[in-house]
Amino acid sequence: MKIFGTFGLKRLGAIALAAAILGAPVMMAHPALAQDASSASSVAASSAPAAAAPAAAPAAASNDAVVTYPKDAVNSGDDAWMLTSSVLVLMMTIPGLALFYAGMVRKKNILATLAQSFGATALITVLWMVIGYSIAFTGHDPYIGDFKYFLLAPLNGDINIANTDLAPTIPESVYMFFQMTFAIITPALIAGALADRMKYSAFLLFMGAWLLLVYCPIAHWVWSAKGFLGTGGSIGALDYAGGTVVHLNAGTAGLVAALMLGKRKGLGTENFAPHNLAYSVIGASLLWVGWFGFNAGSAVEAHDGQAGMAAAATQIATAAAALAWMFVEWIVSKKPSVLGMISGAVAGLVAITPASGFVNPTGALAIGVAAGVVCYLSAVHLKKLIGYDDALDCWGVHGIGGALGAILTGVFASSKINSAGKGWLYDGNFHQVIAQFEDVGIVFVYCLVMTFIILGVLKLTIGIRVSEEVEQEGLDINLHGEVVHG
Amino acid sequence: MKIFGTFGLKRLGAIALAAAILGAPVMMAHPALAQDASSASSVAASSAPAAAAPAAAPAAASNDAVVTYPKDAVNSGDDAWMLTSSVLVLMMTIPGLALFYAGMVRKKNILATLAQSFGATALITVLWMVIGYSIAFTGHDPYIGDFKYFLLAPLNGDINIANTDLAPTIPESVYMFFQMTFAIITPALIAGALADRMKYSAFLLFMGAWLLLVYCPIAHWVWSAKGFLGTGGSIGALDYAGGTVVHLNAGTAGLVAALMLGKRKGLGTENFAPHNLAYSVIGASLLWVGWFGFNAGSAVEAHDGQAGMAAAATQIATAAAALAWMFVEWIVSKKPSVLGMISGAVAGLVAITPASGFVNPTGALAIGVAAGVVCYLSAVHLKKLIGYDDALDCWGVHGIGGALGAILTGVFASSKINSAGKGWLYDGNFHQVIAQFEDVGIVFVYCLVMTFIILGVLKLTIGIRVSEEVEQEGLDINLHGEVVHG
Amino acid sequence: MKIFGTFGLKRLGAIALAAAILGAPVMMAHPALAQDASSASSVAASSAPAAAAPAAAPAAASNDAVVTYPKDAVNSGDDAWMLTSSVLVLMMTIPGLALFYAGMVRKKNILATLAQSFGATALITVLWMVIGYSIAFTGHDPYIGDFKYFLLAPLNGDINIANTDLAPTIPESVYMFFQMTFAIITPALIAGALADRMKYSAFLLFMGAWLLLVYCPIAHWVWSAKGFLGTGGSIGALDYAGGTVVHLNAGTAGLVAALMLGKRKGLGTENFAPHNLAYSVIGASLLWVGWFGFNAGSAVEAHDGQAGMAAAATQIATAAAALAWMFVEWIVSKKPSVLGMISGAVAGLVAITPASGFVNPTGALAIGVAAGVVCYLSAVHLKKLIGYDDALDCWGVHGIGGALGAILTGVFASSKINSAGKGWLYDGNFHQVIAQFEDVGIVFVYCLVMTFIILGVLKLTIGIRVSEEVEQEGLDINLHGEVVHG
Amino acid sequence: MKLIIAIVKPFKLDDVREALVGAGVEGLTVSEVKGYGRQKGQTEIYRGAEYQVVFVPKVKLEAVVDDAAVGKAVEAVKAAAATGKIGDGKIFVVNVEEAIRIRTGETGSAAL
Amino acid sequence: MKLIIAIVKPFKLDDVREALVGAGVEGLTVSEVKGYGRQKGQTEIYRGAEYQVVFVPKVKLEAVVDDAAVGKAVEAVKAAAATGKIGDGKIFVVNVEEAIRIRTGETGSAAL
Amino acid sequence: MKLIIAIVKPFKLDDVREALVGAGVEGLTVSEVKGYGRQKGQTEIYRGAEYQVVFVPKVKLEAVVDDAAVGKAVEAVKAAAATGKIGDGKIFVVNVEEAIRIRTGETGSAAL
Ligand SMILES: Nc1ncnc2c1ncn2[C@@H]1O[C@H](COP(=O)(O)OP(=O)(O)O)[C@@H](O)[C@H]1O
Ligand SMILES: Nc1ncnc2c1ncn2[C@@H]1O[C@H](COP(=O)(O)OP(=O)(O)O)[C@@H](O)[C@H]1O
Ligand SMILES: Nc1ncnc2c1ncn2[C@@H]1O[C@H](COP(=O)(O)OP(=O)(O)O)[C@@H](O)[C@H]1O
Repeated sequence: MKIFGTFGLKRLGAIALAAAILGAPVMMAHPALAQDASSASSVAASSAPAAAAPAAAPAAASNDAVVTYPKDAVNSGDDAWMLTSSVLVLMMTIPGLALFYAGMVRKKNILATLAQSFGATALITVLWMVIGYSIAFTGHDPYIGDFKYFLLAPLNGDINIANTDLAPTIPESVYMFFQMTFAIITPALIAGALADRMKYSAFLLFMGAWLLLVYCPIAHWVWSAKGFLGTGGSIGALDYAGGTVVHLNAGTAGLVAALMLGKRKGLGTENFAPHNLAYSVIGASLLWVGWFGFNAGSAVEAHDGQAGMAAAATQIATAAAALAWMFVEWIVSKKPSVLGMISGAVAGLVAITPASGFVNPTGALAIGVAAGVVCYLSAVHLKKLIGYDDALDCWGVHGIGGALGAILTGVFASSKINSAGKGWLYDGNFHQVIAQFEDVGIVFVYCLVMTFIILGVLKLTIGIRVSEEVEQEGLDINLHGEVVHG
Repeated sequence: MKIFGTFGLKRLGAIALAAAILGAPVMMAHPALAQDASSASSVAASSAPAAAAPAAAPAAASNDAVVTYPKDAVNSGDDAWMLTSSVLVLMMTIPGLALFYAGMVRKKNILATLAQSFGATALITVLWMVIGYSIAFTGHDPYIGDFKYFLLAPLNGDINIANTDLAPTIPESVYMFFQMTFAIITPALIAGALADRMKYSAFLLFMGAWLLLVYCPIAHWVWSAKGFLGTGGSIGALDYAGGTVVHLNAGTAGLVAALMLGKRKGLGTENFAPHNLAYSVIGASLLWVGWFGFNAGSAVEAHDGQAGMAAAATQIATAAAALAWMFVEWIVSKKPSVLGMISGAVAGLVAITPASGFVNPTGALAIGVAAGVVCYLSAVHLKKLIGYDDALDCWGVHGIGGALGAILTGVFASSKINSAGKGWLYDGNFHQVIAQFEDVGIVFVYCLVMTFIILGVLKLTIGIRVSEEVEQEGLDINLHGEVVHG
Repeated sequence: MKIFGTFGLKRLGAIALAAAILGAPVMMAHPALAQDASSASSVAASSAPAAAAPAAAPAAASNDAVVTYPKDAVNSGDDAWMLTSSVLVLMMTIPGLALFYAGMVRKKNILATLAQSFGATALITVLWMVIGYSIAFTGHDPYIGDFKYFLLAPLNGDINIANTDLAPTIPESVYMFFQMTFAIITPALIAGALADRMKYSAFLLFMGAWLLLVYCPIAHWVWSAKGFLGTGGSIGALDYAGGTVVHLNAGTAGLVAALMLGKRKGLGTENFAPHNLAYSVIGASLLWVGWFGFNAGSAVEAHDGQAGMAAAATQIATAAAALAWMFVEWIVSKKPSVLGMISGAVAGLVAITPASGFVNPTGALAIGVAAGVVCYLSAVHLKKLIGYDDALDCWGVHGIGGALGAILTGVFASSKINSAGKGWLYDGNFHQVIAQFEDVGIVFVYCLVMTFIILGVLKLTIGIRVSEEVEQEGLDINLHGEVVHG
Repeated sequence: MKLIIAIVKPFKLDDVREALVGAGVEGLTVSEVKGYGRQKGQTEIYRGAEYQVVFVPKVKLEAVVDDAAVGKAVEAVKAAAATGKIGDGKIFVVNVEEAIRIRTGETGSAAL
Repeated sequence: MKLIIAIVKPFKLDDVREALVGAGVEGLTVSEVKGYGRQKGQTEIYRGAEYQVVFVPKVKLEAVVDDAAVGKAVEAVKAAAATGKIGDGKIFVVNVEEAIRIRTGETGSAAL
Repeated sequence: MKLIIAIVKPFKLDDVREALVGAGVEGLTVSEVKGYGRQKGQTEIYRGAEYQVVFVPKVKLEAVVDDAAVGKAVEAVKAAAATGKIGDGKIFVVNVEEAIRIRTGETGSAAL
């Protein structure tokens, strides 16, 4: 079997890592266990019949008051929207992201690029169900979730329970699924940095390890009820839909991966022009369309104006960024490229992600323009200057755009839009900007170190890069035994 | 006009068949008429003003109790989800299935393959509106629906009536539309077996006849209020979203069609490699995305945890099957092909379809793994062994996968997930497994016989296969006068 | 910078026009101001706490009674459906329309065609946010909206306000977004008429000017609370989802643009066969799928049978039109082309648009058949006869289809489906047919004149057509610096 | 040495290749081409406009063979490519002055 | 017999074909090729990286004609393909020793 | 004048072009072709069916050069295209009787 190299020693290393992937949560169990008493009781509370629960449908909540819903009180409209949002976010990865990336590579690597998004989707789904959701979104420990949801066990007994901390008005199955789609796209984004040269076996192991060792902890820190980085924790950073958790995180991992893999053979001398940008336009469009599940879905309900305002902010920032990138490029390079327009749109989507539930339309416009200009500079000029080979600009767009958006969230957040978010400009709360910087810094450093370790282990054991010949001939035929004839 | 052959006799046969398609319901009217008294009264009841109907919005239903809604009490969240679901299932056929299949054929047949999905969508929509819905989803006869909904007449008078038996909280227009999208994709799936060689005129007649003579009766048997195969009938089989009604049914028809059409010219000697698997990846991704309308939509509501749990089960099984197929192929053939991954995903979607509303996450995982392995063996090895030319594996994936899923539903159904489904493993109800086998057997045999008759009549009259020259030159230019230049 | 021509004079003209685009609303301010008193008070009313507002969730409304919702009473199901609808309509433009058109051009113009849809989406989003929504959908003046919503200012203060006139049960952010997606696709449709030969700078300026000077006023006339053409105004025309506002409007503009640009070089002598109809099939399929957001979304709620019936009518008419075009072509040209099927589907979607909320299933079927036949004749035969070069049949399908649908709405509207629409056939109200003709005439003439003026100014200043060499070599490499290699 | 150029119907490619190999030819090079001749192309129709496709898809095989092998090779192509229908294609023979195998530097017949 | 090889601009293909037919040529074969010469290719830009496309799309026509017809055919191509701008292309003439029509077995001029 | 036909591995295209230009060749024409020879193609697998891809992707360069320049040009191609592995390709030399530059009407060496 070719999957795990050929030497006993290397195989050993790989098996160790595979074990680590599945074992990671076990290792994390110790600190988590300390929290068990409290979190267990909260789960118990949520599954106990809510005595005084009103039988009527929930009244529309004002966006200030925290409404407690009884366990069976699924709000059908909230449920409908969150199911739809989950499906939209899944569509962002397959086929959205898959096509966005596949259109930019050379013909011989199209299928391998599609296989990365598709394979990651399958693998992460299973890992998420086994343990990912449990360590990311349950419990009240500030650093890591607990183990109660191993194999999603609590859902076996009652389909109507809710994650009362985070999503009280929808079934927990839906919230778990919604968050799963985030967990899928985040590692999948990294593929943009390692295009055209990574072994598929190493890629899958990397995806799995990174999910459990990097994504899950960070998601817990920022989004769980008492996570230390988020609004329920000591730092109090705002990240509506994942500017740091998703985009800065994936971007940073991409940067590390690009550096550790090295440049693609022929870069600078051969023609690396995208084979079929039509695919990339389809992909970018589906990313845009699906992103409403991402941002407006992060309201986790549809019974007040939160989701709608997040949707409006998303649309405005995205369009502004697409125009900004296009016009800057038009002026600098004399032509508005299609790749520029769609990259600008993605940059806008990325930057508005952390801000979407906190800013008003004008704030969204400003963030969009900033994202278009800054990401253009980073993806086109900074990369050239420094010289790493972030093939499809995972760092340049997601890393830079995510950090930019996170910081600007501190600037533009308005408590009139969301009482949980008081920003600098409208509410005079400069402290929020500092919290955002802390969030960015911590996520960046943690991700950098951990990604380096994971890829380092893989490099020393099974190797992460294909042979020169395989790279030359193309990944499609060599890794997957297929080619695109069209 | 070339549509209907050239000989008077053949033309006659074709006209007879066309007449049969539209006449079929009329012929069925006799037994149905016997049921008119009772079904008429039930319709009357559903349109009569429900006297004691509470004016308030419906309370969230526990998943055990059967709640009766007054006729006007559309639950807006349920309605939103079912509209969305219908749209998602439509997207599965166009462009999902169309691309999935079109990517696997040779360049000269791409448009003809797309035309099959698109044309079937249009044709079946009209037939469904004329009579299909009426004979499938109305009335209380165990064997066939009645005629009250010819041209959907009852909807002309009141847009707020509901199908109180099957979908009490949404308008009947939505339920009719939702079921229409199922009726569209089922025959369209058969196209996978007859790729590259069927006449388009024969294809359309086949689609129409099969819809009315095979799909509608079986849908009635399994899903209508008192259908003899389903939970309201004597056999009591479980089929949440169509493991037998949709997939085994289409797969069996595909097997018959593949055998009656014969092998493609050049099979085994010429290169039949898929022209553009990128299209197939887009198609498979949209199938995956749209399938949440299929399975979670089959809850026909969003006011409790049913839809959410079906969605979670679907996602888990699909991912598990994709991984299973991928790893088995990786071990056997040394390379994980992209076609394998996406085929595995589709196999998982198929197999979880009948089970999705009855199993817990672990059950879904088990069904997914089984589907990936079994469908790999059937599509890749069984086919080789036996030697029929099921071009794109309609039988190997949908037939086998549908039957497998139906049977495993009996094994893994848990009454804690759905009180209507007590299975073997969790509830000790072995009887359910037997019921599932009966369901599979009856659907298989009925479909086999009827499909053979329909295609037999077509073969003897207008012919079902294109000439050798047309097959050689390609269907696109010959049947549709167009080619893909790209 | 190449964007704005090379002569000072021309540049001046362009700047003047750009100024006009942004200044247009200012010029319109005068008449609007007269209405300020009344409209201001209405806005005030809508944001004032509705004293007697019941706290409970809204009861399902019968489709006759007009229900007044309190400002905070977002109906979560309505909200979910309208968010979904907005996303679906966005998907119609990108990637739907983009692909539909891109598949029909020659290889050298694929990216430029995609860039038109994508760039228009970005540009119009920003203009709509700045002022478009304000002048189209606010205020009670019959001719033009007011300025209160400049930069969407009212949304800065409260995310839960609603447009009480037009969408009382959802947040105004959602309604603004939903209407934005209509404002995006309408100008984008025009691109079909000017394919293969328009300068990109001129295209963008045209899009912006046309949005503000043509689309916004007409949308206000037909759809705002007291617009003179619509049901709240003196003419009283019915246009459920935009037969005149969207399709006749875009079609007419396309006709003018085709005439003013002149024919493509080589038409009639060179092979203009579509490069890749597979793209067009994907595009048409996504248009079909997304159109449920368009038509069923135009119910602006999901708490009764309106949206569902509109969805059913849409599906039936579309399928009927696809079949009608296919069979007519099959008889006339001996082959059923794939381009014919998908064009028929689009024709059906267009024609049912104004009628979708007013007709019963049988009415929808009739409108579909009419659309398929009439648009086939206009796109294929009328165009040949008259000889304008409406490259991708913007006028032939959208113009003719929109007008046809608008008129047939007057014929088939049934008050049993929607009490607001009494038509000729079912309600004996011939007056409605006349109102429809008036609507068609006024929209046609206004659009014709204004489009002529806008394009005239552009032609005299920066020019609207690329050089012959650029046209010959392809727009992709010349305008955008990229090509499709695939 | 001679260069044999054969223009044949695409679906005959494998047959012709096998026939040439059978006739002792050890290497050849193939291009996809479009042919114009007595055989007429098909008609594409797009929204009423008919496009006569004047060119027909063909494949061109090029094989350089030893002078002595020319007769046998030509016969092999003829036999394998013929269907008897219009459009079967042509064979042209052109003189080749030198042949070199890049890998080894061999020249002449040894290079083939 | 001579093989006339003409490398011309793609959009001139139809003109050149018609001119050749007008000059009595009854068959020809066309390939899509990329040319390198005085005419420079265009520049593609992707995220700041410029790719000088050194090759320019061209079409290659190959027609075997009777010795007597060569002059007329060459003139026809020259006239039809010329735009006067750099990159118009070349015509090469190569000797052909034998021609065979596969369908009939005819050889020499009769095979053309 | 001679027509140099070189069939080489696709990724060597740019090297070979540069080498030829270095050897004084001012123009050339390239086609994508499929080669059959000692080098075996790879295997594609689709749902269990294996397709031996008998043809290997190659590029064909054609350059017409002055008689005097033939040696240098052939050497240039040989040096640039060689990897030492099977499948490096071939060079064939064919006599050309006439060359014409369409733009100017120049003939012979002046046309190259
Ligand atoms: N004089 C010619 N020079 C080059 N190629 C030719 C010539 N004549 C025919 N061909 C090629 O041979 C193919 C077949 O020729 P055609 O005249 O159609 O039929 P047949 O081979 O039966 O005579 C053409 O499509 C063309 O590619
Ligand atoms: N020596 C040559 N051998 C083969 N092909 C050539 C040669 N010189 C030019 N060509 C072909 O002719 C085309 C046109 O040549 P170029 O030098 O660009 O312009 P012009 O034809 O005006 O001299 C080139 O793109 C190339 O395909
Ligand atoms: N006799 C020949 N005639 C034409 N082309 C040939 C001939 N022999 C080889 N070729 C071409 O040269 C390529 C390389 O040849 P091959 O035998 O694989 O390896 P090598 O060049 O190392 O001898 C082939 O793929 C084919 O395109």
